[in-house]
Amino acid sequence: MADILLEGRDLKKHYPVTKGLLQRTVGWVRAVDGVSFTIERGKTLSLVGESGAGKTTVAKAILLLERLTSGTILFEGKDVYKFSKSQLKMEYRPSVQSVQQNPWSSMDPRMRVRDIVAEPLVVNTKHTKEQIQSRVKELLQQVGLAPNHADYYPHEFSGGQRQRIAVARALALNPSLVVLDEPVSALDVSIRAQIMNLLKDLQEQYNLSYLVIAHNLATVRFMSHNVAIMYLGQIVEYGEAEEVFNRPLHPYTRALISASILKLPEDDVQGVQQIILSGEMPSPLNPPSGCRFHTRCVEAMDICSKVAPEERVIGQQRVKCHIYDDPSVQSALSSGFQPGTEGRPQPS
Amino acid sequence: MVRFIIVRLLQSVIALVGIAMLIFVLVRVSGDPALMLATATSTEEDIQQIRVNLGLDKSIPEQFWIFVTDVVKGDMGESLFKKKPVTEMIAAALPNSIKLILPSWVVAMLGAFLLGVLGATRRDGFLDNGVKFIAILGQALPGFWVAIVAVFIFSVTWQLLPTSGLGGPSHYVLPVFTLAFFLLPGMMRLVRSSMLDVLDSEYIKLARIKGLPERMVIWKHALRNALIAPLTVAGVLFAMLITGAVIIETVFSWPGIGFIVVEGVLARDFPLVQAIVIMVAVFVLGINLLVDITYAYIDPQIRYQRT
Amino acid sequence: MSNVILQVEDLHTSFFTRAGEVKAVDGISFYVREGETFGLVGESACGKTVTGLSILRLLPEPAGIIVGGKIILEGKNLLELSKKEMREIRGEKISMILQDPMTSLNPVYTVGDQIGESVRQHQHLPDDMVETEVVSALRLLGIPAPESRLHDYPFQMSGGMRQRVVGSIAMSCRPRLLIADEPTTALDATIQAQYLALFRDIQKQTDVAIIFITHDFGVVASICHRVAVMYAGKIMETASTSTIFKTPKHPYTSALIHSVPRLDRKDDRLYSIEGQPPSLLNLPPGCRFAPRCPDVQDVCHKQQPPEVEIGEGHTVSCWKVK
Amino acid sequence: MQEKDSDPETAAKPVISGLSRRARIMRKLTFIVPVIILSIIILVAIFADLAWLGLPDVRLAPYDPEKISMRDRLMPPFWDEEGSTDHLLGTDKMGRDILSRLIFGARISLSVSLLVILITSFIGTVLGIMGGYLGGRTEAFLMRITDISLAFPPILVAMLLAVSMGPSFTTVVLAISLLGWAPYARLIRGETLRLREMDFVAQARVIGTSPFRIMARHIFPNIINPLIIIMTLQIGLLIITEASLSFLGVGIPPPAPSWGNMVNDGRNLVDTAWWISTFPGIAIALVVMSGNFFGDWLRDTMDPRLRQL
Repeated sequence: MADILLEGRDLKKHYPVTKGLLQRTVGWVRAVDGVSFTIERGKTLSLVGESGAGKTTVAKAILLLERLTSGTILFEGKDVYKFSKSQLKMEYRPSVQSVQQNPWSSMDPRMRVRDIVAEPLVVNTKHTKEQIQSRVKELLQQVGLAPNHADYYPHEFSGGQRQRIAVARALALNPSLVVLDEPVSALDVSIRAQIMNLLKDLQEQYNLSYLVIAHNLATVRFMSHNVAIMYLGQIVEYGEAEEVFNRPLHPYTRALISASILKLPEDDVQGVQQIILSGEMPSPLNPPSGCRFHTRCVEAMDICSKVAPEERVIGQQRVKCHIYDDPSVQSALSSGFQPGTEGRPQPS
Repeated sequence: MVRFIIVRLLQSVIALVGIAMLIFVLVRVSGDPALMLATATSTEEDIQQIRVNLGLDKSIPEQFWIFVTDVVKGDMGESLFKKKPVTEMIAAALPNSIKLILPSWVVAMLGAFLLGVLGATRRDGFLDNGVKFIAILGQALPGFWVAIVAVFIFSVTWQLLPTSGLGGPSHYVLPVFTLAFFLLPGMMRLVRSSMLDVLDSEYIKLARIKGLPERMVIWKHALRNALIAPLTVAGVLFAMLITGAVIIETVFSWPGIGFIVVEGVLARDFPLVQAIVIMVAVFVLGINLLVDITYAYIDPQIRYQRT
Repeated sequence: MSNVILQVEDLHTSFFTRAGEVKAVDGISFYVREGETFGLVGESACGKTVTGLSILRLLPEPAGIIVGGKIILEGKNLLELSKKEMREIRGEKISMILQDPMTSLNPVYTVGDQIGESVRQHQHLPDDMVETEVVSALRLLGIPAPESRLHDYPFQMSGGMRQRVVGSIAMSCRPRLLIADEPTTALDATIQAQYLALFRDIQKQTDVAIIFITHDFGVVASICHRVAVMYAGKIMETASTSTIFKTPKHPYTSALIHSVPRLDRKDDRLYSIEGQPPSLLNLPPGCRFAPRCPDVQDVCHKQQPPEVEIGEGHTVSCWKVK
Repeated sequence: MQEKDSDPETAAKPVISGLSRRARIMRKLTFIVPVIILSIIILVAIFADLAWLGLPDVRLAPYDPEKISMRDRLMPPFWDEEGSTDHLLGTDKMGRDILSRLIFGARISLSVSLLVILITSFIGTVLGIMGGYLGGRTEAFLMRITDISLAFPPILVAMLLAVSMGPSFTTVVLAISLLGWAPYARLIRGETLRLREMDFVAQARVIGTSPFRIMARHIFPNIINPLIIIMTLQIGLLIITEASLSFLGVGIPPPAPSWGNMVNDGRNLVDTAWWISTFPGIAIALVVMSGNFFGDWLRDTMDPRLRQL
C-alpha cells in the first residue's frame, strides 16, 4: 500500500437554492457530489475538469476555507474535522499550504516580499526576527530569486517571478502537501515552462505531495502521477496519469483529450479520434438525470439517461460509465484492448 | 419582486423605529420643555403640574409606548406653542417644501446628467475642465453665503426679484437656483465618473466595432448603464432635502419644513420636532424603496434576480 | 489562389505615455486572402491585439496613434479614410470578436436588439426584414431556437452561447474580414473545440477572411492556415501552419513550440526560454530576441535583421537565415 | 465561470494615460496652488496668537478679535475712501476688526474640522472594516445605522444638541460627529468587501492567520488610500457645516469669531456694509476649494479607481 498522506472519502458540498417568501429550500446545487481520492506522499494528484466541475471547491475544502456538507478528509489517517484547534494549528495548518492562480491578487500589494514570505513563519512559529529573515533568504534562493528581491513590493515583479514568490511562501513551513490551484494558467507559455520545471524539482527535493487543480490537460500530463477527471461535481474517471492518457476509458475523457491535443488537421495522432461534443454545459442548478454527461455524450445509450452508472474498476483505472457494465467488455479491456480507436468494444 | 419589497419594508420599519427612539430620547434629553412653558411667575408646583399633563413625569420607555400607541391612532401630539395638532402644521408646511425642493431637484438632476455626460465624453476638453471647475466652485461656496449674495445682487441692487417669502413664480427663481447650485456639483461628479467607467467597458468597444455613430454609442448604450449608480444617490438626495434645505428656507424665510423645524427646536417644541423627524424618515425610506424598484426597470438582470 | 483581401505594409503603432513612447507595433507587414485564416500568435505584450485595433482604427484615445505604414482593404488605404468612411467599414466590411463573452454584450438590451442594431446601421432594412436577418445570423452561428432566443438577455446565456451571439453580431452583415481577438480563451476546452469547428464551417460557407489573434498554439494548429509569430512588436516568422510546427526557421518560433507541454507524450523536463520579454519603452537596438536567443551572434545585438523570404509565403527575420 | 487560460496580455497591459501637455500643467496646478493656500491658512491658524505658548498678547492679528470700539464701527476696507489702513478689511457693526476676526476664525474652523475628521474617520474605519470583513450582525447593524443617518441631516442633530447642551465648541464637534462617521463606514465597508474576496486574504486564512491580524495587517493598510482621500474632501464639507450651524445660531456661540458667525453678522447689512459677510465667505470658499482640489489630485494620483468619491 502506497504511503497515503491525505484521503478524501465521498466528499459532498451542496448549496441550498431558496425561493419564495420564506426562503424555502426548493433544491440543491450539488457542486461536489460524492468525490473520493487519495494523495500519496511525494506524488501529484490532479483534479481536471471544466468550469462547474467542482474541483476548486474540493481544493477549498482541503484548505479548510469551506466546510463540507458530508464526507471525511483523512490526514495521515486522522479525520481532519475531529482535530482540536491546537492540533489544527500545530499539525494540519503548517503541513498543508497553497499557491493560487492569479499572481496579481495572491499577494498583499502593501507588503514587501520579505514580509509576504515570512508571514507563515511569523504566524505559526516563535522564531526570532533574524531566524525568519535568514529562512526567507534561503527560500528565495530555492525558487530562483536573488536575496535582495526581499526588499521590493509585488508590483515590481513580472507574473512568473510573483508565482516564484508564492511558491517560496508555500514552502516556508516545510509542508508535506501543497494545493496548486491553476498555478500556471495566468502565465505566458515560456514562463509557464520555467515554473512547472521548478515545481517538479522542488517535489523531488523535498518529497512534496501536490494536489493540482487545472483545466489544461497537457500541463496535467507533465505534472501528475495520478489524475481524476471531474464533470459536474463527480469523478468520472480516476487512475494513473499515463494509463488514463494512453487509454482513456470514459467518453468525456476522450472528448477532453481530443479538444485539448495540439494536432494539425492533416495529421492523425495515434489513438485519438476527433470528437466534437454537442450541446451546452448543463447548469449545476439542475444537472441531467442518470449519468450527468448523457446529454452531450457521443456514445449515450438509453440507460444512461435513467440510471447513474456504478463505478467500475478496470485494471488500475476507476470509471463511471454504462459501457463497462457488461462483464465481457471488462475482461476484453483488461487484456489490453484499446477502446475508442476501433469504436466501442463489441461484447463477445 | 414581492419578496424583495417585503424584506426591504421590514428593514425600513426597523430603521424607522430606530429613528423614532433616537429622536424621542434626544428631544427629551435636550432640556426640560416645562421650563420653557413656565412664565416668570409660575412656582415649582406649576412647573411640576405642566410636566404631569405633558406626561413627562413618567419614565422615558413608558412615554415612548404612549407615543407609539397615539401615533398608531394618528395623533402625533400637539405643538406646545401653536396649540395645534402637529400633523396640521406639517400638512401646511410640507407642500411649500415640496414646491421648493422639486424644481430645484429637477434642475439640479438635469444639469448634473447633461454636464456629467458631456464632461465625460470630452475628457480634458474645454467643457470638461469647465464642468470640473463649476463642480468644485459649487461645493466650495457655502449655501447660505451664495443665497445672501444672490439676494443682494438680484433683489437689492437690480430689484428684479423679491427678496424672500412665498408668492408668484418670481419668488421661486432665487431659492430654487441657489438650492440647485448647491446640489449640482456632487451629482455631476458622480454621473461623470460613472459614465467614464461605463465608457471603458468592452460592450462599448463592441458598439464602436459595429460602426455605430458616436452619439448612439453614448446616449443609447453608455447612458442607460451609467444611470444606475447616480440614480440611488439622486433619490436619497431628494429625500434629504426635506430638512436639508433649512438654510435656504431660513435665508428666504420660505415656510417649509426646514423653517418650522428650526423654530420648533429653538422653542424646544418637542412634539413638533419629533413628528417632523419621523415623517421625514418615512419619506426618506419610502423614496429609497422607490429607487430600488426603479432599478429593476433599468437593469433587467436585477428584475430577474428578484422575482 | 483566392485574391488578397487585406494588405498591411510596415505598420507602426505607438502609445504616447507619461513614461515615454511605447512602440507596441514596430513595423509589421502581412496579407490575408479570401477564405483564409491568418494567425497572429505570440506571448503577452507582443503587439498582436494592438495590430487588430489598428486595422479597425479603434486605438484608445488620445494615447494610441498609428505613426506609419499602410492598411489596404480592397485597394483602399484605411488610414486615409475620413472618420465617417471608416465607420461605414466597421461592422460591414471588417468586424471583430472580443475575448471575454461575459462583458462584450450590453447587459441591459436583448440579444436580438444588439444584432439588429448593426443590421439596421449598415443595411437600412425595414424592421420585419431586420428580424429575419437577425434569425439567420443566429442560425449561422448554430444557436438553437433562434426565434425565441433573440428575446433573451445576455445574463440568461452561458459563456459559450454568448460568444456565439458576439459571432452573430460580427457576421450579421457578412463582412469580408473578421478579426477574432482570443475569442476562445475564456471558454472551456470542449466549448472551444465546438466554437473553432463552427468557424471552420462559417468560413467555408461565407469565404470570410479571418485574422485569428491568440497565444495558444493548440488553437493555431486547429484553425489557422498561415501564421505570423510576433515578439515585442515585430513579426519574427510567417509561414503555413504545418511549416511553423514542423520546420520553423526562427530560433524564437522553435523555442516557443518546444516549450509547449505536449498531451501526446510524457516529457520529464520542459524546454524553457530564459529571461524576460523586453520592456517596450526601451527596446534593444538589434534583434528584439537577441538577449534571450540560444543562437545569438554579435551582429544580432547591433542591427535588426531584414525580413527574408526563404520559400513560398515563408518569411523570417533572423541573421542566422540567409 | 472560472476563467481558463486568461491571456496575460490583457491582465498586464501597460498603464497608458496619455494626458496632453496642457492637461499635465493643469494637474500640477491642482496640486501646488491648494497646498500653498492650505499651508498659509494652517500657519495663520496656529500663529493667530501665542496663547498656547503662554504669551497671550503676542499675536499675528492686528487687534484683539473681540475688542469693541463703537467709534470706528462699519468702516469699509482701506481702498475705500472712508476706509483706513488701521483696519485693512474694515470693521463690523460693533467696530471689531474684520481681518483679526478672520485670522482667529481660521483657528476655530480648522480645529473643528480636524477634530471631527479624526473622530469620524476612526469610528467609520473600525466599523467599516468589521462590518465588511465579519459581516453578520455587525454589517446588519451598520446598514441600519446608515439608513437612519439619511433621515438625520447633521444640521438637525446639531440644533438639538446645541439647544440641550448649550452651543459650544464641544457641542458642534459632537453634533457633526454623531452621525458623521456613516459615509466613512459605508465606503470602507465597500473596500473591505472587495479586499476580502482577493486571494491574498484567503491565503492568509490558509496559514491560520487570526481574523484580527488579517483586518489589521492586510485590510487596513489597503484602505488607507481611500481613507486619506475622503478626509481631504471632508475638510471643505465640515467647514461649511460649521459655518452653517453658526449661521443658524446653533454653532460656536458669538462673540467668538467663527467664520459662520461673521457671515451671519453681516447678513442683513449686505447692501450697506457688504464687506462684513463677503470676506468670511471668500475665506470659506478658498479653504474648501483647496481641500477639494487637493482631494481630487490625491485621488487621481493614488488610485484612479476611486473616481466616484
